[in-house]
Amino acid sequence: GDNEAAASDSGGRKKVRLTYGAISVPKTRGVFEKTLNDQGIDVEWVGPFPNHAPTLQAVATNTADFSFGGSSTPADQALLSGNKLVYVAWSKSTPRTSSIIALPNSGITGVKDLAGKKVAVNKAGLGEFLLVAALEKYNVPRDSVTFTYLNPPDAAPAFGSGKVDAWSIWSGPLELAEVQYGAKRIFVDGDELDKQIDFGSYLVRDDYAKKEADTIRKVIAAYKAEQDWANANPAEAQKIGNAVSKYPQAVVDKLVGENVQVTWSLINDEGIAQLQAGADWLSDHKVLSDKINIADHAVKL
Amino acid sequence: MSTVVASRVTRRYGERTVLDGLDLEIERGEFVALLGKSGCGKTTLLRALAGLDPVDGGTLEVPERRTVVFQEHRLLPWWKVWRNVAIGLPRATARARAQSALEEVGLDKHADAWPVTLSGGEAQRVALARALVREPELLLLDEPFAALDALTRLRMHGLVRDLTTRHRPAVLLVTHDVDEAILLADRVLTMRDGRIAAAHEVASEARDRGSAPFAALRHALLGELGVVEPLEHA
Amino acid sequence: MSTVVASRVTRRYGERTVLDGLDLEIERGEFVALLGKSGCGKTTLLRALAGLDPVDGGTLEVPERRTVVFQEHRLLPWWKVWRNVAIGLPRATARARAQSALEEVGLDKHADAWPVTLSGGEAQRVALARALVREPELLLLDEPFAALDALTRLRMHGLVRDLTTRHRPAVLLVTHDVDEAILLADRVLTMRDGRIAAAHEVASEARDRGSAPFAALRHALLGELGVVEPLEHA
Amino acid sequence: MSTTAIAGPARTAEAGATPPKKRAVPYRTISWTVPVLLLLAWELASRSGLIAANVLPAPSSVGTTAWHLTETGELPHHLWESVKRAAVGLAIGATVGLVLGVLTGFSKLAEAIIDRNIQIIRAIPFLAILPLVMVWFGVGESGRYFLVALGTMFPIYLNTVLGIRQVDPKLLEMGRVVGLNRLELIRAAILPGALPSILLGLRLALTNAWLALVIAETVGAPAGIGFMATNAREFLQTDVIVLVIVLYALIGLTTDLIARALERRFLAWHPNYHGGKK
Amino acid sequence: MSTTAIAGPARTAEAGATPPKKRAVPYRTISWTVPVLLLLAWELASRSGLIAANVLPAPSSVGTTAWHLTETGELPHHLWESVKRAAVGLAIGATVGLVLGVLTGFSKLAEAIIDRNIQIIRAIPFLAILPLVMVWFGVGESGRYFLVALGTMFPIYLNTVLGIRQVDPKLLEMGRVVGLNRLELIRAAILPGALPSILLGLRLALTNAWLALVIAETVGAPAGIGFMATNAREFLQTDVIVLVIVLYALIGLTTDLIARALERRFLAWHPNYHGGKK
Ligand SMILES: Nc1ncnc2c1ncn2[C@@H]1O[C@H](COP(=O)(O)OP(=O)(O)OP(=O)(O)O)[C@@H](O)[C@H]1O
Ligand SMILES: Nc1ncnc2c1ncn2[C@@H]1O[C@H](COP(=O)(O)OP(=O)(O)OP(=O)(O)O)[C@@H](O)[C@H]1O
Ligand SMILES: [Mg+2]
Ligand SMILES: [Mg+2]
Repeated sequence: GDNEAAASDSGGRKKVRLTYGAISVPKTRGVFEKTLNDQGIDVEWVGPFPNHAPTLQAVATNTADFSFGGSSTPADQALLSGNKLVYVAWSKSTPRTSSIIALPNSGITGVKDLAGKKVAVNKAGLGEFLLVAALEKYNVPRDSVTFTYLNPPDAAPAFGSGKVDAWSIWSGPLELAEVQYGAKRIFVDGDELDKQIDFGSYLVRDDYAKKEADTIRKVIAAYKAEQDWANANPAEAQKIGNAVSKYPQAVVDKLVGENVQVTWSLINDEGIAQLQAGADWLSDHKVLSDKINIADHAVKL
Repeated sequence: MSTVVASRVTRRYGERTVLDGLDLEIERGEFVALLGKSGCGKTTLLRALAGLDPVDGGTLEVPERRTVVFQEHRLLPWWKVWRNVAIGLPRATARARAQSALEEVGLDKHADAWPVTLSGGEAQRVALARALVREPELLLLDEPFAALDALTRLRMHGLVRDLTTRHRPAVLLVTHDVDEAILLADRVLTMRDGRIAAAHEVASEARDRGSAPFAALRHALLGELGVVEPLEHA
Repeated sequence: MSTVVASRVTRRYGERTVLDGLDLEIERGEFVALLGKSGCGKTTLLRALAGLDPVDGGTLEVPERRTVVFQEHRLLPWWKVWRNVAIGLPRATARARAQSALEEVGLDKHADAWPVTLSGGEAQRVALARALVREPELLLLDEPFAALDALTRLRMHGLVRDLTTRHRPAVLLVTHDVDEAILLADRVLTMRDGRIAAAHEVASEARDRGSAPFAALRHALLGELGVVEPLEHA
Repeated sequence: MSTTAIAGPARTAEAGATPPKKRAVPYRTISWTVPVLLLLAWELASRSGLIAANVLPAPSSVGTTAWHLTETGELPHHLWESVKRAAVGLAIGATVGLVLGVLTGFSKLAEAIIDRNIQIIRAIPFLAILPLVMVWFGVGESGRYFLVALGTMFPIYLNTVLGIRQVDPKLLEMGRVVGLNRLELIRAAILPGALPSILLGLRLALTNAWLALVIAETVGAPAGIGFMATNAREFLQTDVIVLVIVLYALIGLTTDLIARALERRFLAWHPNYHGGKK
Repeated sequence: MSTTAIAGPARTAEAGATPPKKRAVPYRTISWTVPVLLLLAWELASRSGLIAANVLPAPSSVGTTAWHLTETGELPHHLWESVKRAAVGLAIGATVGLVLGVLTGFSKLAEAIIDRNIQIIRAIPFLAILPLVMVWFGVGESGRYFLVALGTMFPIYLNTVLGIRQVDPKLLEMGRVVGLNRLELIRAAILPGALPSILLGLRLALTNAWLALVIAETVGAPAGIGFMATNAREFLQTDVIVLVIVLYALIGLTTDLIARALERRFLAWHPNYHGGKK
């Protein structure tokens, strides 16, 4: 590729182009950048991006070097579509708070009550998987429930104004809905399911992975350090995020109180196995268009 | 009692007063010709009578059913000639009436032509046909024969005269042709300084081009319009 | 050698042949008037000479510098009157030349008016001024005086005659006024069936309205146009 | 000073069998040549590897994808859903736009009441009001119809007003003096005069309809080519992304052909559209 | 048959000091009344609890939000970024649209080469080509300029072509016979004649510019009101969502005022725009 120029500066310094989302603790705190600078790596921030898919595209088309640590599902599909990307890091989180929620006066108290109702989910994302898994677990036929595909920004008003009966959603909007609309959790991922389906992930171009293994290791280590800091200082981390999200204090308190721990690691055997299990579930449920072998698309560094 | 009564009509454009306390009456069935210099306000008066422009002062009484032949033909370019003539007529008889009106102006062959394909004089005749096919109580004609050759013009004169004797509308004809005014009108007016400057009843003897009264009236009118012409050959 | 040579010019619209092997020559400085029935093809010929329409057959030779006064005024509504006259003139002198041309047609006061505010005759005069301010080798006039009153018309005649004696362009004037044709032209043509049907040289004695040659030529021309008029009073 | 220059456009050397009036440019040939050439160039560039497949797949491979999706019935299904939505929304939007446009163009009072509000509202991008649409209409079809109607109404409104403004006031006067009532006047003088402009409004509206659908179909729609596009974007399925773009291009082409046919039909009288001399 | 009916419009009973020519409708008053009333109604509905604040906050609370964001400098920053992008993109798009439009309107050959391609390309919604834009331009400003230019170019192109088509061919002939060259003809007859239509194209283009920005600023833009809107949507900040909508409305209002001023300036001659009698 022609990314030599982008990857290395004069004087042996490297440059990495990192994508970021609207909320980015590493970018905001500045520690991350300094750490890398000290190791001879300059950081160029590209973004912000609303979700994982466009960052994958930015990486695939060599306008950035790292995707932004987002959901593994679009990554799997992008790989199936022939993009030359590889997994270099993955994360798991505990507790898994993603939930299906309903309004208190909706008469829905459990998954079984969803039959005949409209549920908002994000298409082919965490929300949809959770709903599918929940229905399976409680033996509710899938076609008795109307899957209403809505991205979180559109789902919230629809849910709040009663245009949909329930909402399958992750942390953040979840707590906000609880505070604003008084929503109740009727199915919580970590409590009810034994497996994680969707993981956090970093991907790079495969040629980049071959040539810049060292840089990648340093970048991922820096990311991991940031995450460890956030795990240890949930209140401060939330504060950084909230400068952008501007959630009411009650929501922030709730988020801090949940104390979600996210663990990043470079791709390892466990990562491959977990990602594979998640991908298999997705393929079995026709979310992914085909079977995928994660090991072929992962680089252990 | 007159069909058209305009009294002390005033019309200003900015500083300029184009109609300045003008008085005019036209009886039912009367044919009045209006002469005047270019820009003296003939069209302005006609438009006021047609109810197209407001006036700045004075009163106007005109019948409901008026028709105007404008100085330009004003045919709808997107309608064929016959539909332009038939515009606003009841559907059932529209085509037939339009066709016969077109025949009268010598354009029956052009009934299905687009207006853009007409020559200047043809378009003017279509506009005339459009006005004549209705039966107005007041017919306002703004130089309807200007673009016509001598022969066609004579035929159109005959046509208008026929119609007016049949339906007896009040007619106001603006023209620049003094002969035409004398030959067609019962009364010839000249306009100046925003008013009717002079009025001449046309005696029936004066309708003969070769006659002395014709020559005299012609001379008088040309004089009022500022043209001095030798009278000797009359 | 002639400035304008048209030979065997043919022009068809669909089935209809409007110009049918027409021949015409005009010399430098010659003033030719063209008479003919409404719709006989005068404008079509003029447009062909102006180079605006192609012909279906025959050859045309015309000078490069031509100007046309169309049957309609064709003023640009978005330009004030004086700019309409000055259109295409070199900037430096444009305003002054336009102003003096407008003065000649009696409209210097309207120099800064919008064209929509002009009366029919005023617009026609502006169009005339626009043509005269240029100094063409061929001047094509399509009924330029039709909307003018008698006095204004006489003044415009004088103007055109002045210009033609000064710059000696070839002139082709389409008109419906037989008197006008005789008084202005060196040669009067009548058109019929898509050709020049007759040509009359105008002797200088015939330019006097009261004279016998005038009356005779007038009678002849009206006859060619199909109008039979008593000759006795001449 | 040359006395007998031969004027360019008037020169006709003994015109014989073929009159020189015929249009010199074979319009159709040229106008189809360019798109076809572009397509060929694209295919060649792809095959030769000049363009990487994951950046822009070759037309032939897009064709294959299209064929696959047609066989499974997926593509026709999506297309049909979108066409249905576009048609319904457009019908509503065009009607509202036309009626409001005629009112505004016709009456000063109506203009005073309507126009400024429309100018304000139309500045708001659909995307920005998506959450509100959700609240007002829920997630059914009606919200999508609303968005399409909203997107199509404005160009039609604006172009109708423009068209009416440009109708020659002399013709309106003529209509009044021959005694037409308002409705007849609209039918005889205003709509035909405004038609070129209204047809353009329709063209612009159609584009907006598809754009509105791309946005509307990200919300709660289980089908449609906007939905297909969003999905493909989400999953980086370059061939489907490009297929969708090609679909839009084809839709544009069809629209253009239809619009041209309408123009030929309704503007036969117009010298600048087809034929006519003066 | 009544001989002396008094015609409605012509009746003028001894008009005195105030001539009856004056416009009956106080246009300005009415045209501002409606938006202001709507605003008041909204505020009242919100205060009275008819509309829940988390669905649609009151204008006053939106005002407060706006004030806050202005104090922190956030709002001016976003606005400035977007305005800059809109201006640059529009300048490019308008120029291209105008030039291509003039070519197409003027020459059959140019039309044959250009028109169909544009009709095809303009049917493709921006949103659908966002991925390609990223491929072509990366995530920098240039891609955003491109999207805005793309969105603005088409209405200007189409309306320019329409405007030129509607220029009276008689005036073009006149231009030719007084010896204007092509450029003079464009300046004297074509552009002024096409101007109402071109100005409308500009109005439509401005809307498209903002829409294009909403879309362009969802990807990789660290500022801009589209970015602000996306963020607000993402984090369900209803007051900011509504603030952004209000901002767009104000932009629409300003645009309309500017467009009207331009029309007043350039279309003074046009009887249907301002004054004029016949
Ligand atoms: N584009 C066209 N298509 C078909 N017929 C046409 C077209 N243009 C003109 N004609 C016809 O050709 C004939 C000659 O038209 P032309 O304008 O030359 O007449 P003219 O002699 O100037 O008449 P006028 O004195 O009334 O102006 C007319 O009958 C007219 O209807
Ligand atoms: N809207 C207007 N604004 C300003 N002046 C106007 C307007 N309309 C007409 N005029 C002026 O009023 C005068 C009278 O115009 P009008 O059209 O009545 O003349 P006319 O007698 O019909 O002349 P013609 O015989 O040339 O047609 C003219 O000098 C004209 O310039
Ligand atoms: Mg007049
Ligand atoms: Mg003619």
